[in-house]
Amino acid sequence: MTALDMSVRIGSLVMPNPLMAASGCFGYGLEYEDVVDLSTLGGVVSKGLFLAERQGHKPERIAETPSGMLNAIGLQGIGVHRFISEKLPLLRERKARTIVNICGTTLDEYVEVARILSDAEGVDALEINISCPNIKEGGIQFGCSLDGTFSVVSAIRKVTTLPVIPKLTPNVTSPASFARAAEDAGADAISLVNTFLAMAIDVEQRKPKLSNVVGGLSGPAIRPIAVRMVWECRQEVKIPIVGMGGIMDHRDVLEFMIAGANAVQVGTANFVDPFIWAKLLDGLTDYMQRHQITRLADLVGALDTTSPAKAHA
Amino acid sequence: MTALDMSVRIGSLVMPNPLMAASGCFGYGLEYEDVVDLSTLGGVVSKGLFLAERQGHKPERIAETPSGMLNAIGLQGIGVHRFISEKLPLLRERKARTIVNICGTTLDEYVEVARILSDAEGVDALEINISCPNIKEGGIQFGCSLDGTFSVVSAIRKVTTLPVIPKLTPNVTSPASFARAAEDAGADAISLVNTFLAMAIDVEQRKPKLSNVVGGLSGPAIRPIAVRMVWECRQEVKIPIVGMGGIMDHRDVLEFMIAGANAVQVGTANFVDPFIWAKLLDGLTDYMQRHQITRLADLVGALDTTSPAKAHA
Amino acid sequence: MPPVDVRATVISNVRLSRDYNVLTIAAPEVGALTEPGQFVMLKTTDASDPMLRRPFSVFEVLRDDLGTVRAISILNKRAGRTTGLIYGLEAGDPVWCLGPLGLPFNPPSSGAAWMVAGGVGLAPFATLAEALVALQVPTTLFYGARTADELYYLEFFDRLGVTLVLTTEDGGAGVQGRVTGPLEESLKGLGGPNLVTIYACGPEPMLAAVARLAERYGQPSEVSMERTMGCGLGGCYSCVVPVKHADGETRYVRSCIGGPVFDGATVVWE
Amino acid sequence: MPPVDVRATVISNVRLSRDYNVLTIAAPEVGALTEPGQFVMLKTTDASDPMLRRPFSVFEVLRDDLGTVRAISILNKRAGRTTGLIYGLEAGDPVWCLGPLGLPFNPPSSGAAWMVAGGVGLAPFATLAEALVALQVPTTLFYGARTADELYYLEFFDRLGVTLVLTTEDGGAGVQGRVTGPLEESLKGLGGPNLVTIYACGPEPMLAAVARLAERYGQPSEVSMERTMGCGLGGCYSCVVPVKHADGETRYVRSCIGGPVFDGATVVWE
Ligand SMILES: Cc1cc2nc3c(=O)[nH]c(=O)nc-3n(C[C@H](O)[C@H](O)[C@H](O)COP(=O)(O)OP(=O)(O)OC[C@H]3O[C@@H](n4cnc5c(N)ncnc54)[C@H](O)[C@@H]3O)c2cc1C
Ligand SMILES: Cc1cc2nc3c(=O)[nH]c(=O)nc-3n(C[C@H](O)[C@H](O)[C@H](O)COP(=O)(O)OP(=O)(O)OC[C@H]3O[C@@H](n4cnc5c(N)ncnc54)[C@H](O)[C@@H]3O)c2cc1C
Ligand SMILES: Cc1cc2nc3c(=O)[nH]c(=O)nc-3n(C[C@H](O)[C@H](O)[C@H](O)COP(=O)(O)O)c2cc1C
Ligand SMILES: Cc1cc2nc3c(=O)[nH]c(=O)nc-3n(C[C@H](O)[C@H](O)[C@H](O)COP(=O)(O)O)c2cc1C
Ligand code: FES
Ligand code: FES
Repeated sequence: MTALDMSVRIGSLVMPNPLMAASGCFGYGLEYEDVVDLSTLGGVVSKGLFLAERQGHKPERIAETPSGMLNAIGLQGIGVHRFISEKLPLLRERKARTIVNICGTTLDEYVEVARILSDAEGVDALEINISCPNIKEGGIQFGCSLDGTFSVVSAIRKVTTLPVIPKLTPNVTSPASFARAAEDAGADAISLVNTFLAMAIDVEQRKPKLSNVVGGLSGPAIRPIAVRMVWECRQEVKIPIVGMGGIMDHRDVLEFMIAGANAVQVGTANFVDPFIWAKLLDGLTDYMQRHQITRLADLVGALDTTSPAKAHA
Repeated sequence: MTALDMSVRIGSLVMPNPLMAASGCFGYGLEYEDVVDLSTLGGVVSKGLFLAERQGHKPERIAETPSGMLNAIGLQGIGVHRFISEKLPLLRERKARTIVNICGTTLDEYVEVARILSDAEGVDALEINISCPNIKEGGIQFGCSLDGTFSVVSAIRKVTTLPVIPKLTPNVTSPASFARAAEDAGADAISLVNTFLAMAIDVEQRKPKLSNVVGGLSGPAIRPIAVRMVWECRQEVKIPIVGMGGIMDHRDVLEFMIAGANAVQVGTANFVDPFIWAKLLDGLTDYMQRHQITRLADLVGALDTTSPAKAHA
Repeated sequence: MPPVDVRATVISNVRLSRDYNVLTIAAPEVGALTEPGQFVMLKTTDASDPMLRRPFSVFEVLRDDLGTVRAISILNKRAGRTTGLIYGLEAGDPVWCLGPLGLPFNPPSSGAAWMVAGGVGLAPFATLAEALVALQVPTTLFYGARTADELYYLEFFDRLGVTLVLTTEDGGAGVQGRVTGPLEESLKGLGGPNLVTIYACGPEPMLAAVARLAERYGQPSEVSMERTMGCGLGGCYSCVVPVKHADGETRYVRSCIGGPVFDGATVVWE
Repeated sequence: MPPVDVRATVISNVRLSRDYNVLTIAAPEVGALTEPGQFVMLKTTDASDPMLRRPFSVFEVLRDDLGTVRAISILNKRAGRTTGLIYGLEAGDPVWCLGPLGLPFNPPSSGAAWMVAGGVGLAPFATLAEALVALQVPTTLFYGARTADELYYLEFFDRLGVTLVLTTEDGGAGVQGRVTGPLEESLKGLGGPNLVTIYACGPEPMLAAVARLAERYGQPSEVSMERTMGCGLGGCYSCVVPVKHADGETRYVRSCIGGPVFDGATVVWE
């Protein structure tokens, strides 16, 4: 059997496989070094970072919902400087491809954080979080406006040669139009989806389950919507798409890729099973062998819409 | 114990309880007369009706997803004339409060269908479906534009004295702005949410699971998003809100009401358990007794956001 | 009769092969009402993943010595999630069972009955055979499977006095090939039209072939159609079959309430 | 040591009352690595509803006659969905068990050990008591519950030589009232600071009271905090506890990796 090629390229970032750990779901990566060899992942996306340290929201910060979970962590984080001094050297040692998820409350903060990270050694790409639904100042005002998206991405584009990957919100009428704005602004790829703005109520106490009242819905519940958005964006832009939302096994990875994603991120599933990574790789390998596919990239956008799948084949 | 009052009023429509069968999930009501006394429901919302008969999409029309399902039925239906002659008399006999879900491909068709139904005997309210994600001509062009929503609702308002309840789509950035447009146009209430545009792929066959490629996601998966939208709309409008999306038990009914819904609809859950109605009523009764609530309406919008619920009380 | 919903307990689960099993559940309320060809909607969990019920023919209605219905059984074939879960059930596990649902087979309009089963399509024929035998209708079962191992319950039908015509794709038992082969041979041998009523259940290409053969040889046929079903009660419109109506128009009919048994001559095969 | 994930089989499930049960599962790989105070993340289904695992202290590490670890047990109290499912498990059912996780209790820094348990907060103390007894540390268990029926495993601790001080809210056994009552009495009787190490597990108000008492009487304390946990490995930041740091600042610390055991003097009680 010929060697199986699962590689993905996003600008200067070359990954051996399309499996990335999603931001906010994998700490700073190092938390997981005991359970998975970080170098075997396509990439590790850090928790969202502002310029300064942040404490985040009070508990309760998560709540489980049917096939999903709400979170309103509020971007607790160590800030970009401590990240560079404390985490980056260790991530380099472990040969992790490190994508930093960056946040800002102002355009200037985004640019500043991007600039600082571009000067640091060991950052492989920047994911621009303009889509966190949980904090008012978390860039969502950029992510929900086409002009805002365009201006953040083009401002960051000017100060870095790193791959720039804006992460889009699903909480808009047409994510594809945001994909277009991002591509026009010079993005190397787009990530989607961030979480869906949602809430849950404890009816006995008549209070919200989250201290922040609303939070972001992730997990398999959202997968069918996320896949649809990836598919729509695939028709709209040419740049790579990093798809995510509820991936729980290798079939879900393939679903996103066939819909049009070049790479994927796994978030919530990692909580359920931190040993998922090897299983995903095995599943992809098996699929490629069974279907005699040597380049996984050939599957990207390969959906055949001429007829539906046979239900009872 | 004092008598428990669960009644809800929407214009001239008075319902003994807030539990309505959601459109498209209960046939024309009569399919269920063997399993539930239709007069015990708050109301029965008919399957979406155009002026003429429609065949709908080819199978596959549904696909299951985690805690949810996709549907692209394509509004198969008997048309408004056959509905009036074949179904309405029987619904009247069974003392069902009948809300007709109406569709149109043009503004004129909506108005025409509304006018015809207003002249028929036994229609208690009109639910205006401007949010079906499954057919291109299904009014979603009205439901995704504030002007479109305003003009459909005000045009129908002019030709009927029946309660007018536009049904909003969740596939927009701000459902609350559509709620406002509907209220401004003279709606008596709003229904939300219709299904989320979504898709699923059979990765072995690399084909969509639905013949229509995309479909609408319903079921408990969407509930946290739907509750959030009801809560946002409650801040925006004064008219009654009919909330729905993934209600599976009486706690979910209460969740929607506490978020701001005056009544609710149950769709997908009815497929899982057609005997759900008595269980919902029992659950509400028990809750009211335990919490010493005599008027269920007092719970509407009663969410206390000053602090989150205690997780481990 | 209105259907009932029972939280039934698994009495036994006999695995016939790596894919097939017979699940017996204590749902006498359902069994007592069931007519041959009707189905139930099953669910193995009250959680929401998996969420929807799945349709299954009632395979056996099991009675005690006094004739009182005690249980029903399901002939299950693993195809996906719920059928996989059903395969794995153990005695004592709960199963949610809604039924009976759908239109049953009609009594034969002619002197003899031929049942045609492909694979798990055997399921509705155990109860139908009993009913036909009780009516003293001479009954034949044409039964095809991939291999000899996958031909089940032969003794059951034999004991009832049903004539068995078996086929396997690999020739391991009976005639090699598809079940429609011997069926056509037998049809050829008939003296004229309307002599046998043909009942068929199995994969759709088989049903289409059987219905066409029946038409060609002038015999009435009833086919039990398999469709993805969301509700089983006519609520969702997921399960439609295109049916030619008396006015010449083809319309989609919900197979859960307008079927699953259809007049083979009216189905529009795709 | 890195945690492991085991699809373990239920060996037994002993229901102690309408709400409490002891679940024994064949997860020797986890048990062999566990230190007192560590926890596991459990799940009873591989479906996605319910989806997330839930944290449980390892109650017992069970060995065979040769001392080889064969199983672990969990003292479970029904509080919601997963704890309800765990209560209902039967022998043979699967449980997904990830662990051991978190920081264990530290050995006592003083001559004696006092364990303070409220309700299901007893869970981490079976293994801790064994370790303390092995270290020949004089050990007392202050144990409070609502009623006498809900005081479990007294014989187990008795047999180990642990001194028992019991309280019940209704006075049905031991001292009537909260467990902090006799604890304070005993603290008053101590000759000076740093004579006992206090270990506490139970509802947060109890932990806060114990930590304050320990501080007032100059004794070190370790508290095991209960938080909603999404992952158990530091990935999600759901489980934070506000902790006063050496620099005087209060920061949120993830209790799954920076706890669940904390120095009682550093926790900022809300
Ligand atoms: C009236 C009736 C009676 C029946 N009686 C029996 C019986 O007695 N015994 C029996 O074993 N079966 C019977 N069936 C078939 C049975 O209902 C199906 O096999 C079952 O629903 C499959 O459910 P599942 O959850 O196991 O599979 P699923 O996970 O739902 O999928 C089954 C297979 O179909 C594919 N699939 C499912 N949905 C789609 C889709 N939308 N698009 C593409 N592929 C899809 C899956 O990939 C998989 O291969 C009957 C069906 C009907 C309608
Ligand atoms: C380190 C550690 C060790 C533990 N050890 C044990 C042990 O040994 N034995 C034991 O029985 N328990 C133990 N627990 C507690 C146990 O983890 C919880 O009881 C369990 O997670 C509850 O899960 P559930 O699915 O049953 O309940 P859920 O359905 O998740 O809910 C539990 C209760 O809390 C409420 N609730 C849940 N989330 C929220 C929220 N966000 N807002 C408001 N209310 C909420 C629910 O309404 C319900 O009353 C431990 C916890 C920790 C952190
Ligand atoms: C607990 C939690 C924290 C998250 N934090 C971030 C974050 O800091 N930055 C970000 O861009 N996305 C964040 N996300 C969103 C995820 O990266 C991902 O987009 C989303 O969860 C959907 O993927 P999933 O369903 O696989 O989890 C977070 C998600 C969760 C569940
Ligand atoms: C099979 C199916 C058919 C539907 N048909 C209609 C329809 O004709 N008109 C309409 O307004 N909504 C229709 N809906 C949407 C439901 O009325 C409801 O808004 C949605 O399913 C969310 O509620 P649920 O999660 O309780 O099902 C349909 C939903 C399903 C699942
Ligand atoms: S299965 Fe729902 S209408 Fe037939
Ligand atoms: S439980 Fe996820 S960080 Fe602690």
